[in-house]
Amino acid sequence: MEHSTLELQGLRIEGRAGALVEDVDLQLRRGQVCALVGSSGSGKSLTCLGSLDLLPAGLTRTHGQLLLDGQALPAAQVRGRVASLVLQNPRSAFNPVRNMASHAQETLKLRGIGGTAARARMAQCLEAVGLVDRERVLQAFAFQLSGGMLQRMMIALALMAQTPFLLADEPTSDLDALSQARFLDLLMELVQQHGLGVLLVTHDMGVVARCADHVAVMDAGRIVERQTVHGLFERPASTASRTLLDAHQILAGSTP
Amino acid sequence: MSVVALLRRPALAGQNSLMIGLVLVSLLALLAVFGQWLAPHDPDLVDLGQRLLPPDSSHWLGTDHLGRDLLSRLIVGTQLSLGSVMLTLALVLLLGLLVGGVSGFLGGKVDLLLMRLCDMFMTFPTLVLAFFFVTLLGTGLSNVVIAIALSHWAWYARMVRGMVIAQRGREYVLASRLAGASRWARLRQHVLPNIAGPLLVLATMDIGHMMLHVSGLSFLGLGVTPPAAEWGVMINDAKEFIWTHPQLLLLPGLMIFFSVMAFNLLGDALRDRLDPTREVH
Amino acid sequence: MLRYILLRLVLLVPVMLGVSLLVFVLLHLGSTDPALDYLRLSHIPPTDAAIAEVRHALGLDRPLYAQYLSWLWKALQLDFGTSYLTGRPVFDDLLYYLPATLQLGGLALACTLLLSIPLGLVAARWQGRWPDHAVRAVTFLGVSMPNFWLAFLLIALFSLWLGWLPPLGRGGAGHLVMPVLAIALMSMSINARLLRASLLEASGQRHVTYARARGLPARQVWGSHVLRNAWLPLVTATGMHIGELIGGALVIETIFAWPGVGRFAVSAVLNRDFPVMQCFTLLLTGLLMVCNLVVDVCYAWLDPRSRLEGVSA
Amino acid sequence: MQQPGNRKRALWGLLLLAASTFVNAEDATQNAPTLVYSWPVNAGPLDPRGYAPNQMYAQAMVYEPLVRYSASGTIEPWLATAWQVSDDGKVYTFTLRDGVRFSDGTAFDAAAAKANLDAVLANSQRHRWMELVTTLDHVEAPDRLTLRLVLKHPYYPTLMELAQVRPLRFGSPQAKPGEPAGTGPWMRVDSRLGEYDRFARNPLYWGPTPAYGEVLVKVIPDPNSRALALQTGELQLIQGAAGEITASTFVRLRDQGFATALSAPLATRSVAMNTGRGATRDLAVRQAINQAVNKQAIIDKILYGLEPRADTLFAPNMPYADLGLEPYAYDPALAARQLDAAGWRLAPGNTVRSKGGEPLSIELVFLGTSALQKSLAEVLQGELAKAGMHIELRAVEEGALVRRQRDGDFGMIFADTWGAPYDPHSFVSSMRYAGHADYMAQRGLPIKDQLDQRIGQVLASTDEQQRAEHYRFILTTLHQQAVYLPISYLTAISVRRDSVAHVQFGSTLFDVPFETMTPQQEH
Repeated sequence: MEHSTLELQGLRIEGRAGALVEDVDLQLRRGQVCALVGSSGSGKSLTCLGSLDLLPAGLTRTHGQLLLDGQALPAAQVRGRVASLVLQNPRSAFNPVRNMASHAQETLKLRGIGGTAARARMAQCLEAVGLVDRERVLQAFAFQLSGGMLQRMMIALALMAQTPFLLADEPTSDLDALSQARFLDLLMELVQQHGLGVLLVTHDMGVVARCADHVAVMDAGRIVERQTVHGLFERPASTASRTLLDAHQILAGSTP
Repeated sequence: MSVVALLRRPALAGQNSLMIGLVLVSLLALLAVFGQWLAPHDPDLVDLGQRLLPPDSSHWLGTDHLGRDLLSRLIVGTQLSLGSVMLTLALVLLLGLLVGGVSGFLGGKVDLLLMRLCDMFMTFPTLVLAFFFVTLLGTGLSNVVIAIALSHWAWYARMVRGMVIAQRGREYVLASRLAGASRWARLRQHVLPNIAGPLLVLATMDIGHMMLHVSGLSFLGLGVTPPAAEWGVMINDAKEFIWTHPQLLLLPGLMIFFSVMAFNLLGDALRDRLDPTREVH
Repeated sequence: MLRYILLRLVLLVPVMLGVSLLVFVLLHLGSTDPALDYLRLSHIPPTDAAIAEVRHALGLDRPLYAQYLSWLWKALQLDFGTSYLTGRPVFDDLLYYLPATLQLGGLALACTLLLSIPLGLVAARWQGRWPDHAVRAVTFLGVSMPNFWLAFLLIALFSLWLGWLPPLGRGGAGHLVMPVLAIALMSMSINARLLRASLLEASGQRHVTYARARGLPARQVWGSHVLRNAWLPLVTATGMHIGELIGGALVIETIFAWPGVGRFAVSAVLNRDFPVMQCFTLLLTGLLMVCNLVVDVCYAWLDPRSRLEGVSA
Repeated sequence: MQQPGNRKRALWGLLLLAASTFVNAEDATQNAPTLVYSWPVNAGPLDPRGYAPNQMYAQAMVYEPLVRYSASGTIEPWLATAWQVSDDGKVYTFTLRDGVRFSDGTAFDAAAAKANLDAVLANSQRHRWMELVTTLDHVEAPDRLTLRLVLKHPYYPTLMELAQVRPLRFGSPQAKPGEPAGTGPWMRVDSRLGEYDRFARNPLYWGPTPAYGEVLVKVIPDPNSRALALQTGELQLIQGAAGEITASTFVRLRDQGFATALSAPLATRSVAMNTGRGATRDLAVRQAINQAVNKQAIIDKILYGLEPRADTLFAPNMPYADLGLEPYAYDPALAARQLDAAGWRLAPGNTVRSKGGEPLSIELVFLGTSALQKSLAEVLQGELAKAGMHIELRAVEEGALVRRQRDGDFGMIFADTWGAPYDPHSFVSSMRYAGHADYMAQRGLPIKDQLDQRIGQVLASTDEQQRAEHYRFILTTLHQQAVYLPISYLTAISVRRDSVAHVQFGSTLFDVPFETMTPQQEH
C-alpha cells in the first residue's frame, strides 16, 4: 500500500462570468470512500473533473494542486496513472465507433501491457467486475450494452489501469435500482479488498449513507461542511446538509 | 443542466463574432426591407450617357453597362437576392429535415425508399432541372427558386439522416424512449438540437452557393425578369466586362461574401449557444 | 452487408426507370418542339411544311407512349437512339465524352478533399485564433466567388500574364490545373467548414473527456477518438460533392474548351436534343447512385451503429 | 520481353500517361504553315447537301458552287465559266470549267453535276425551303461540259440561290461514306470530336494554291475564352458574324494593337412589331416607337460604333434596296405629339399612356442567353418609358424565341434579317408564309394580301426594271407602315495576330476565305 493519500488543495475554477468553484480542499485515503454531496449546480461535478483538469473549453482551472502523499504532481501524470474516472451516463462515455476491446487495449498499452498479457489482464478485470460473458462484451459497442454493464466496464478499465484512486461522478444516478445496488456492492468490495481510495460525487444521500466514510457538503461552489457520515446524519451543521437530509428522509429514511 | 450554467457557458465562437454576425444580418435585413427608399437613384433608370462611369460624387460606386447607378442596384438587389435565397433555404431545410429525419429515425424500408428518392433528385444538375421548369412555367425568379430547392434538398436530407443515425445511439434518446415519449416528441426534443451544428454550417455556406446558382442560371435568361436588380443576374451581366470594368462583378460578389459571412458568424454563435453536448454535468 | 449492397444495386433499375419516365414526360410537356431547334440550327425558315417534315424524320409525330416504349425497348439493348442534331448514336458520343469529365470531376474531388481536410483540421485545431479566421475568410471567398470568374482570373494570371499554363483545351497535366481548381473551390470551401464543425462537435463529446481521463496522450485522443467520429458527416458530404462537381464541370468545360460530357449536355439542353438529354440524365443517375452506394458502404463500415443496428441505409 | 531494368521506367511512363491521359502533339512539321482558327462546334460530317450538324463555314471550304456571289454583290463565274438564260427565263444553260477534279480524283463534269442536283430534287421535302428547288423541273447533261436547268416558271434569283453554301453545291458522286470530297481548295484530313477539325490543301485544286498548308479549326465555345486564346497565341484569327467575340472585347483587342477589320453591312438587326395584336396595331404607335428610340446612342454605347445605324429594313448596299427612303429621325417630342394626336393620352400623375382604358403596354420578347439582346431590350425599355410607353421584357431561350416568332406570340420581338445572299429575295419571299416573325408581324396590315401578291410577282419577273419597281413598292410600304424598328446593320468582325496577312471577308455571313490569306513573320 505504497500510496496512502491523494490531496486536492485550493481548487478554483473560473468561467467567463466569474468563479464557479472557490478554494476547495479534499483528501482521499486508500481503502476509504469520501463522498462529495450537494444539490445539482453546486459545482461538485466541476470539482471532480477540474481536479483532473478535464474542463471543457471556456472554463479554466486558475488554482489547484494535487498532492500524492504530500508530494505535488501535475494533473497530466495523475490522470489514468494515479486516479481513474467513472462518469455519469456511461453510454456517451464510450467512443461509439470503437468496441470495448479497443478501449481496453488502449488503456493497457499505456501501462506497457500488450499481447497475451493484455488479454489475460482483460479477462481477469472483467471477471472482477462481474462481466461474465467476456467475449461478447469485448466485441460489443457501447450501444449494444446496458447502462449497468457499461458502468462496470468503466470500473474494469480503472482496474486495468491499476490506479490506487477512483473519482466517481454520480455513477449511479442513471441506473435502475437493481444495477445501482450491484454497482455499489462492487465498489465497496474493491475498496475493502484492493484498498481503492474513492471520491464519490452524488446528490443521493442513500448512497452516502450506504458507502461513505466521511462526507464533504458543497453549496454554490464552496465546501460548507466536512463531517464523518454518522456526524452528518445526526448533527447536520450547514443549511445545505439539512435540506439534503430532509429530502432524503421523505424519500427513503435510511441512516448509516 | 441549470439555466444559469447554459447562459454562463462560454460562447466558443467568441462573443464578438456573435456581435458582428448580428450587426451584419440586421444591416442586410434593413437593406432588404427599405431598399427602395435607401437607394440614392432609381435602380432601373437607363442612361447610356452615364455608362460605365467610375465612382464619383453622384454615383458613389459608379454605373453599370447601361448607365444605371450600381449602389442603388446593389441595395435594391438585396431584397430579391436574399429573399430568394432565404425562401430556397427554408424550402430546402424543411424538406431535408422532414425526409432526412423520418428516414434516419424509422430506418428499414422507409429509409431505403426515401433515400432512393433522394438519389433521384440529387442526380438532376440544377441546370437541367431549371431548364425543365422554365419550359413548363416560364422564366422568373420563382421558378429558379423551385429548381434550386429541388436539386439541393437531397443534400440536407442525407446529412440529416446521417446525423440522426449517429444521434440515435445517444443514451438520452434511449432513456426517453423508456420514458415512453412519442417518436415525434423524441425526434424534436433530443435529436434535432444535436444536429443543428453541421446543418447550420451547411445552410449558411449554401447561401453563397445558391446565389451563384441564380447567377449561373441567368446566363440561360432564367433569372429575375429584367430590368429588376438581383446580385446573381448582375454578376452574369458583368461577365462581358471582366477585363475592362472588374468592379461590375466585384461589387455583387462582395455583397454575397458579406451575406455568407454574416449568416455564418450568426450560425456559428447560435450553434454554440444551442449545442447541449458541450454542457457540464 | 453483401445482401444490402445487392439490394441497392437491384434498386438501381426501378429508380433509373423512374428517372427516364420523369425526364421523358418533363421534356415532352415542355412548350417548344425540338424540330424548331433543328431548323434554327440548320438556318432553314421554320415553315409548317418544314416542321412537319422534320418532326416526321425525327419520329416526333408518333404518339407519346409509342415514342417512350420504343425508346425504352431500344434502351434495354443499350441503343439510346441518335441525336436529333448530329444524327450520331447518342450512347457512343456520351461514352466518348465521359472520360474527359470523369478525369476533371475525379481530380476536382481529390483536390476538394486534399485541400479541405487540412484546412478543416487547422481551423478546428486552432479554433478562435488567427488560423481559424484565415480559413474562414478563404472559405467565405470560395463560396461567394462564381466559378467562371475564378476561371478567368486563373487564365489571366497563369497563361496571359505568366504564360506558364495553356489557357484552354485538353492535353497534358498543364491543361488540368486551372479547370480542376475552378471547379473544386466551391466544394472545397463547404467541405472545410463542414469538417471544422463536425471536428468541434466531436471534440466536445463526453467520450473524449473520458479518453483524456484515462491518461491517453493528446495525439492519440485526437487521432483515434475525435477524427474517427468527425469523418462521418464528411463521408456523406463527399457523396453530395460528386453531384455538385459534375454541375460545376458544365460551366468550366465551356470556358476551358474541355471536350467533356458536361458541355455536350448543356448544348443538348439548349437545343432540346431529347435523346441526348434522356441518356445523359440516365447515365448521371446511374453514376451518382453508384457513388452514393459507395458512400453509404463506407459510412456503414466506419459507423458500426448503422451496420449492426440493422439500419439498412 | 521486358528487361527488369526498365520495368520501373515503363511503370513510371504508365503513371504519367494516366495522369495526363494523352498529349495531342501538334504536328507542325508541315513545310507550309498552319492557320489556326476556331469555331464553337465541330464541322460535322461535311455532307454537301447536309444541314445541322454540318457547319456552313466548312461546307464553303470544301464544296464549290456553279457561280459565286462576289463581295460587291455581283455574280461571277466559278465552276461554270459561262451561262445563257432562255428568253422565257425558264431554261439556264451552263458551260462547265474543264479539267476540274474532286479531291478523290473523280472528274467534275456535267454528269457529276447532274447527279448532285438530282439528289437535291429527290429529297425536295427537306430542301423545299429554297424557292429554286420547288421551281426547278429537271436537270439535263447534253454533253460532258454542258449543264441545263429547266424551271417550271421564271425565277430571277436562280443564280443567287445557286451561289449559296447549300444545298446546290457539288460533292464527288464516288465519295466513300465518311470521306467527303469536293472540288474546293481544302479537304478535311483529321477531326477529333469536341477538340478540332484539321483541313489541308486539296492537291488537285483547279484554282490558285492557297498560301497556307493547313487550317486547324479548334472547338472553342466561349467567346471570352476565344479572345484569350487569340491573346496567348493559341489562335491566329477570329472572324465571322455569329458573335465570335463581344463588341467590347473587339474594341479592347483593337486598342491593344491587334489588327482588326469590319465588313460591309451583311444583315439587319431589327425588332419586328406585331401589327395584328395589342397597342402596336396602331400605326401612330409604331411610328412613335421608331422616333422615340435614340439609335445613335445605342450604336455608340452598346455596339461601340461597330455596326452602322439602320434606318431602313435592308442596307442600301443590298440589291434593289438603295431607294433613298426617308428615315424616322430621333424626335421624342414629335413621337409624343403623334401619340397624343392618336388618342394615347398621358393622364396626369401616372407614367403610362392609355387610350380608351387600354394602357400603352407592349411585351418585348428577347433572347435571354444573348447578353447583347438583353442590353438592347433594357435600353429600349428605358427609352420608350420616357415617351410614356410601358415595355414588358420577356427573356426566353432560342427554342421558345422561334416558337413565339412562328405563333405571333409577341408585341415586339427581335428578328434579324437573314443576311447576304438570302437578303432581300429569300427573306422577302418568306414573308408570305406562316411560320415567320415577318408574316406574323405584317398580318395586321390592311394591304397584306396585296403585298404578298407583289412579292410573288417580283420573284417571277424577268424584267430588271419591273422587278425594281415591285421591290420599291414592297420596301416603301413596309417602311411607311413602320412594321419594323431597324436598329443597326450587322457586320462581320475580324481580329488577327500579325502572323496572318491578306485577310478578307467572305461574300456571305457564313464563309471565311482562308485560301486568300498568307502567313507572315510576327514582329
